[in-house]
Amino acid sequence: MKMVMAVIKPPKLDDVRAALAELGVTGMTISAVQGHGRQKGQTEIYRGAEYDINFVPKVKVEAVVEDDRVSAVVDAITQAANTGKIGDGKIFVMAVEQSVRIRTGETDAAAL
Amino acid sequence: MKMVMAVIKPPKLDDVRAALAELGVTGMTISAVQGHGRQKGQTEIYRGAEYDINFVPKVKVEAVVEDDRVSAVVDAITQAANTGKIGDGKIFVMAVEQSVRIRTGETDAAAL
Amino acid sequence: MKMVMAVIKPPKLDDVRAALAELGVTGMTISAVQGHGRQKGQTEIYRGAEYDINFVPKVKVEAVVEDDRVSAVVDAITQAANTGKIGDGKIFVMAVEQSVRIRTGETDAAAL
Amino acid sequence: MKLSPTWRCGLLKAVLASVTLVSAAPSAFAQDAPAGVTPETAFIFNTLLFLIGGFLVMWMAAGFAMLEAGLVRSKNVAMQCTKNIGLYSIAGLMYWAVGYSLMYTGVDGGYMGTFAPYGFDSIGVLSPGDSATAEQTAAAAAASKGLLDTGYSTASDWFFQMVFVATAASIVSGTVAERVKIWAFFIFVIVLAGFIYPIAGSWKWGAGWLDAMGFQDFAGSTIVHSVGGWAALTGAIIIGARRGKYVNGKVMPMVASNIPLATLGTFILWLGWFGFNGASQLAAGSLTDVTAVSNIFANTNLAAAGGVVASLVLMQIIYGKVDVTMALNGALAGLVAITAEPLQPSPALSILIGAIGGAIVVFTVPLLDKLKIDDVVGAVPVHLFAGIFGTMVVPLSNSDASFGVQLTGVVAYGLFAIVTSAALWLILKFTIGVRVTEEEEEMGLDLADIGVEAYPEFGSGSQRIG
Amino acid sequence: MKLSPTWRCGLLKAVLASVTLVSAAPSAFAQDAPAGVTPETAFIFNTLLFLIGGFLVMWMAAGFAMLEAGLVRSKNVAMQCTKNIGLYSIAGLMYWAVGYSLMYTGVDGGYMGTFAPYGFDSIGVLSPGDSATAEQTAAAAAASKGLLDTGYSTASDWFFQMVFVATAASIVSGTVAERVKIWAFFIFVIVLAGFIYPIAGSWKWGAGWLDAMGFQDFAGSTIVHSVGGWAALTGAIIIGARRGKYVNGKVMPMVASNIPLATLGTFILWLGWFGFNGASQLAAGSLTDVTAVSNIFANTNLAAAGGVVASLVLMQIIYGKVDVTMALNGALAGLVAITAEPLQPSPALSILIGAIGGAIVVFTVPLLDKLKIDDVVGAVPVHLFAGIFGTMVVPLSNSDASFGVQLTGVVAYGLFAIVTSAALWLILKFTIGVRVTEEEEEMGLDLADIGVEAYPEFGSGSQRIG
Amino acid sequence: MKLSPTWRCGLLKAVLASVTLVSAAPSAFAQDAPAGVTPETAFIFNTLLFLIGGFLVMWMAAGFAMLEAGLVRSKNVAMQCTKNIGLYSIAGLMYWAVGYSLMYTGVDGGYMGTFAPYGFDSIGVLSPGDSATAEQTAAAAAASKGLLDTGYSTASDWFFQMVFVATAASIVSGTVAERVKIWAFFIFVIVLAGFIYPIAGSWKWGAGWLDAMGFQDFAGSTIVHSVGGWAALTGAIIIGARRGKYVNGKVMPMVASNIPLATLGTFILWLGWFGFNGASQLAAGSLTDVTAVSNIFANTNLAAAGGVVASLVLMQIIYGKVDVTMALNGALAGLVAITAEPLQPSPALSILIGAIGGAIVVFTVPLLDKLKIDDVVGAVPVHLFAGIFGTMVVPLSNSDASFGVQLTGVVAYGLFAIVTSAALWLILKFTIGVRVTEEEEEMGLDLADIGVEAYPEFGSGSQRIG
Ligand SMILES: Nc1ncnc2c1ncn2[C@@H]1O[C@H](COP(=O)(O)OP(=O)(O)O)[C@@H](O)[C@H]1O
Ligand SMILES: Nc1ncnc2c1ncn2[C@@H]1O[C@H](COP(=O)(O)OP(=O)(O)O)[C@@H](O)[C@H]1O
Ligand SMILES: Nc1ncnc2c1ncn2[C@@H]1O[C@H](COP(=O)(O)OP(=O)(O)O)[C@@H](O)[C@H]1O
Repeated sequence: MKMVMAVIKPPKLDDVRAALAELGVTGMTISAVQGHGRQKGQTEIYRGAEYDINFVPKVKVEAVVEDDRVSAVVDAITQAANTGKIGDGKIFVMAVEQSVRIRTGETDAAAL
Repeated sequence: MKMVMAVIKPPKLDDVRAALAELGVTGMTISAVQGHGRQKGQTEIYRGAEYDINFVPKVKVEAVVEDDRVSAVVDAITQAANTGKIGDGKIFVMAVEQSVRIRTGETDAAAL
Repeated sequence: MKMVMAVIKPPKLDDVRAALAELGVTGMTISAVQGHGRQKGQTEIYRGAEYDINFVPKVKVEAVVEDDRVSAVVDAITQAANTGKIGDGKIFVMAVEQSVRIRTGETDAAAL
Repeated sequence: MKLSPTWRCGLLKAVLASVTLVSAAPSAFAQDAPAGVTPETAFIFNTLLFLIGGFLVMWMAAGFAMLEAGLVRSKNVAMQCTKNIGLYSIAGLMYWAVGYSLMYTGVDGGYMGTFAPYGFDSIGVLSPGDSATAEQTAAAAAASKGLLDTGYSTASDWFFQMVFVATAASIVSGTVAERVKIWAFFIFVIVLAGFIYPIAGSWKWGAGWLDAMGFQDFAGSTIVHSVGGWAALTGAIIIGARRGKYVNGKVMPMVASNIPLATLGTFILWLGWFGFNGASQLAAGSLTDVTAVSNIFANTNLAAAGGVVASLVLMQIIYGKVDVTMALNGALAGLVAITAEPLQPSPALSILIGAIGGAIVVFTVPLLDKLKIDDVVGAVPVHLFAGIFGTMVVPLSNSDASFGVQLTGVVAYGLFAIVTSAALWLILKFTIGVRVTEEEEEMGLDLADIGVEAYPEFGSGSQRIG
Repeated sequence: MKLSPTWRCGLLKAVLASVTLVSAAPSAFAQDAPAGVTPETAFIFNTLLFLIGGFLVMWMAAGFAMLEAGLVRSKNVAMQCTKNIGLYSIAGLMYWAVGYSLMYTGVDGGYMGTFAPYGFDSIGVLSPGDSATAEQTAAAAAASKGLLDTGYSTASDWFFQMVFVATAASIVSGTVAERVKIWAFFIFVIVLAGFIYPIAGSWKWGAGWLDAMGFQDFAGSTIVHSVGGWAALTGAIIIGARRGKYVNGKVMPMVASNIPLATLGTFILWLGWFGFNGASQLAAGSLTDVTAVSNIFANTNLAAAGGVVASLVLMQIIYGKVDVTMALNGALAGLVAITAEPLQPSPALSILIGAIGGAIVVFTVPLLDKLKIDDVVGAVPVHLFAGIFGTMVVPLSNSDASFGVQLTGVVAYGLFAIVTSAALWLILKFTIGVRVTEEEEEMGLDLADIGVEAYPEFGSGSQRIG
Repeated sequence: MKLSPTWRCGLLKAVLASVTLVSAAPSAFAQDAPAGVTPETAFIFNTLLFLIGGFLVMWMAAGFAMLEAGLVRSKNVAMQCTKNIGLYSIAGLMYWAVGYSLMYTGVDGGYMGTFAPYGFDSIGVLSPGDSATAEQTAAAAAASKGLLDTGYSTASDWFFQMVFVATAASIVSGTVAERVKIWAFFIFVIVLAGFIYPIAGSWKWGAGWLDAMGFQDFAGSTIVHSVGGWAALTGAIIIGARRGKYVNGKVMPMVASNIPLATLGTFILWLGWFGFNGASQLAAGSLTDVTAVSNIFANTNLAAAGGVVASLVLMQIIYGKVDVTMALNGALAGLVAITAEPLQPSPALSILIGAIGGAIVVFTVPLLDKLKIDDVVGAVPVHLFAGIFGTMVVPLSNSDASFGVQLTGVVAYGLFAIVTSAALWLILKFTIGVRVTEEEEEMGLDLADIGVEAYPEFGSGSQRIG
């Protein structure tokens, strides 16, 4: 199994979710994160003093999938989250050694 | 070392924390996440228009432990977080290659 | 590539960001987390009843970097986030098998 | 038909009554027309006092809403807002439909009024217009004369009395928050506002048996606050504590979600209390009356200040930290304590009464927790305990009051409120149920029953992403 | 120079006018000096009514600000705060500069007033001081006499009328929230407050053609609320819906970010409405007038309560959950509906009118969504639909009103408001633009135009770390 | 015993004083009984003005609380709420215990009053009841006569003056927020409210030396706002900036945590200011007085509106974005600027004065930052700088004022406030300490000293999970 971790633009979450659903991937965990990269944060002025907002709001999607689905999942996310503008985000894939479904104790593929 | 990453129901966090403490595992990092899976979010109505809340609030627990404690930790979480109802969550185990305690610079097992 | 995941004290984020920038590492993803470890949370009293705040606010920094930069990155974070007081946090390193830049579809090193 | 409350059926009687009831006398200049206040001018002042006092007390509904919305957990905040705007509305409708009559008509030293219909003063009759017939003109003069003798407009009095019943209902909503079913709560309010409170009120303010006995409760430490407090306490016991509040003999704090909101609520209540106590002088059309209103303003403010300072100091001494929610409760307890007699005490005594009210809160909030009585916002210490205290110390400054009679009143109201509200809560419990399911309670009442979260974009429990 | 509004140029006339306009008559005791109210005392009461009513309506500006800040998404909250404090300020300045004259001077049955300069009453003239010359003393006496005949101070009337125009502008800001450009909006407010509203007002309150025809609108269900509502509706259509609101024929709810704030706003508006309706009696210096004010207070409260209960019950029945934002809208719709005639209806009729107002909201909010008209806060159902309804039912209780004339008024105001505001929105659209860019809309107006987030430390969209 | 403030010992004197002080004269009809206002009626109007004005200013305490709670970072919000409700309470108690006497008794052109005891008017004496002896009746008549000559009830005056001192204290709490120790701050308030402010007030309003000299400050631009502002500025310098605010010569913004709360606070203050300025006319019992109050209402509103618009426009021009916190400060600066003379200026001049106030804020907020003076909420620009400006432009509209005397007053108050508050802050610094530890400051004062977080379920810094 692999953990596919994607950092995307928040308004794209719904498209990504839908794209994964089409592949039959419905299990995922989402979190609100802040990104730093080529896309710069804003420079704002508060009461006359400039300040940089160094981070940009992003959404992190983590989905653990079976090995043979990884490339489809990566492609689906790449497509769905793409706006062509800087800051679209990244996808990282990492190995998962073990999975457990807490409710049933099922493991590995059955747990996803 | 392994990273044990569990996605659980928020009200179970305290039980999980206690169960891990009994094993002597006190180091962990927690975050508020949203889950998507078999457990469906709510359908709500706002001002007469239906909408789906696609995600369900969950808590993610990340604990890096030594290899020989992984199965005990996984078991403890499986037990403590179990309600038998859909949406109890998952546990994923990933390999960690290196650990450092920032304060002392200690590494690996000593850093946990 | 490796995922360097650091859990640090929130006020140190800016120093860490700057230290990584000096190394030329500008891609990173940040999230607000809660930590549990040797550093204890507060015991507070609400309306006459004691309660423990078991978790301490922390910031999680995730940066995927090329293998040869890992040790420099780890060192930079260790230095920048250090206050010498308990609760300074940890750094964990994990393997990343694949990286994609969503905007361009570039992969691996080019994607970082 | 205009209700002419028998307990004050004319300016003269009102004036005499006020002499004995609140020791406020008619203008020293009433006989001295050019120097004094004409009856119509006094009528306007009295009516404006009710209207201004009334809108200040109406504003207290917002105060309770904000206080409670600030003190519950965020998953139940929208529900608490709904309950508060709902209860204020329902209380007003019920008090119009039955409460006002039941409280003020035909009590005559007895135990309750009647269901006699009544109406507000007819402008059409008072002012028949240019083309009025002679009969109409005569009727207008007679109606005006009658109204002038009453001393204030009926609707202004109704408005002022109505907002009081909403206060009693608000007290309940705070205590039983985060687990009571919304419609069960609303039914409770219907009965409380339509029957329980008006009957209780009739005993004293409707010139019922306790009034005849000489019981003193200027603006309602007992009649409004304790009655509401008993209903809340009974509810808390019958409904039970929130799940997870008392675990293995330990109190698990469920902390307030929004402190500035609770602070705002307290300031709103404090402001409203000037209307609550000040306009309970019931007249402003003479030098003496308006001076009395002024003294009440000053004493009310001093008592609240005493409550705040007492609780701040005690918290610092006992716990080493100044829990702001206790300071807020302290202000309110000071206000409740002075409400039974805000006119007669000296400023120093007012401060002391308020300060003891504040101390009561600091000591009894943890006590309730020890008894596993889950009062979410501290309404029982604030409204019931400080209300009883305030009622019992009236004799210190008001020579018309006696401890024995005050105790009689406190006990009588206690029994009545406990019995009626326990019966009502129990009926609700065994019919439609008073408590949400475990699952709903865990999910939060906002998602379960309102369908809308209070803060959908903030926080862990309710964070929405994307 | 003091403006002596020709429409009420003396106490006598005012009194006569009030007989016909609002069926409130002079004191029955006016001839009977010691029993009655002296003209100067009446002057003070009338002026205080305007001032107290005025500060209550001014407070409604805060109510709209909180309601709207609570109902928009958190990324646009600081913008909504800015728009509200800005519009209140701009409306006041414009109403001072042109609006007041345009509404009240020289309308004479026509279609608008003039740009005649005017000033507040000069204290220096009224009170020339100790060392006044004989001429000055004579001038003071004459000025005082003239003012006394008017019956109230000019500035108090100006203040009271000024806060009404701010209300009309606030209605617009809620509907077009989250996408309108700030300066385009402010320009709209300049024209609305300086010209559109005053001209509309002149038709009735300035004694223009609709007044001559017998159109009845006591406190402005049509003149204030519908005019504001039409301007809002026109804006919503011309500016278009928020991106992502209507997708593939589906409504995508964009949920309120802060329910207790919206609740607070509603309570503020409810409180302010006592000033809005009550002080629209325009006089408090007689038994009849102050009794009328009292009846208005009671009816206003009952209508709002009816609106809340109706929407709560309907939501429970139709949807199974009691969406609190509908209950808040229901309160406001009840208030708007009773505003056209808060004096004459019986309490029961007031409750009914308010309840139908609440029902209108429940049914028309989804309707607008079906038409893809994106009204962020529900201002069109509340102010326009309930306003029309309230205006049309005036004849039920006011025999001076006829359905035909009421309909004429509703249609005339509708046409005027639609045409003028459509023209204005279109001019803005094709010049400076009315709508922010897609990128700004997505980022949120707070970061794009204000530079400050409303809640920088909370929530997903705006969370700042470290 | 009733305090008969020597500075206004009878209606006659009051009336004469008002002629010269504020150019408001007695009723033109005082001699003309049926047309005029009887002394008792005037007494009631005056007293009501104090009570209504007083509750509006009391409400400003909530305004400051919300403004400051909104402008600090979320980890210090509960602390800011605690400080505000605490300071309002402490200020009231101290002003009762010593301040009122020190400000108003026996100043006689000098530098401070006395510690003479005083009491509110005794209702028991005024109204001895039915069974009064002849002596009691005579005493009542005499007391009533005496009170009537004073023109208002003592407690109403006390109440109105008391809420002013709370305003001065609130100004300080905002500037020194997020780092001052709570008990050190409270001790500062004790001295400020009990001694510094009353002594300052006695110079002018207590008929002290500056009053004798002809210094003009209608409602306290200098006496309340600048004195508070100097105390705040001195505190900011002595306590030092928040850690991390000025780093390597760069200003690091610490942004407001809750914009709608700050907006609400500003609207509350704006509303309260009608009481602050309007009731500072000190009388409403004549045509002239109530007309003056009306003019003050209008001018006050116009000045605030001018302040908002000026700061919005300037921000747009200078920075390209309309920082809402500057618009809020702009409203307040407009209000402070008009406070020194809200009666005499024409509406246009009022707008101009307010607008310059708003401009002052836009330019001096960054200036303070350049000087590394850390004023968390902008209270120094708003209250001190705009207050000085407002005081200095009084001669533009008030011919009794001269620039020289105004400058004397400004300088005298500045020196007095700087010296006394610097001494006090320094004593506190070297005894109990004025500043929390670095660790507490980083953790936030809420967790460190209050034990309760303001928003425990929201946000990064304070997020609680599970
Ligand atoms: N090396 C990295 N490790 C972790 N997260 C990264 C890394 N690089 C970028 N990110 C995340 O991806 C987001 C987008 O990256 P950015 O460089 O701004 O644009 P793009 O994806 O178009 O190249 C960042 O905001 C950050 O959250
Ligand atoms: N494949 C997955 N990858 C990552 N997280 C997952 C995955 N599947 C489920 N989850 C997480 O686990 C939670 C519970 O899963 P769900 O399918 O709803 O119930 P159950 O665990 O009972 O099968 C989800 O809400 C989600 O946060
Ligand atoms: N085994 C672990 N797995 C994951 N996170 C950990 C682990 N141990 C510690 N942490 C994180 O590091 C933080 C600091 O650890 P702590 O033991 O308190 O102090 P120190 O780093 O000084 O030893 C914790 O709050 C937690 O977030």
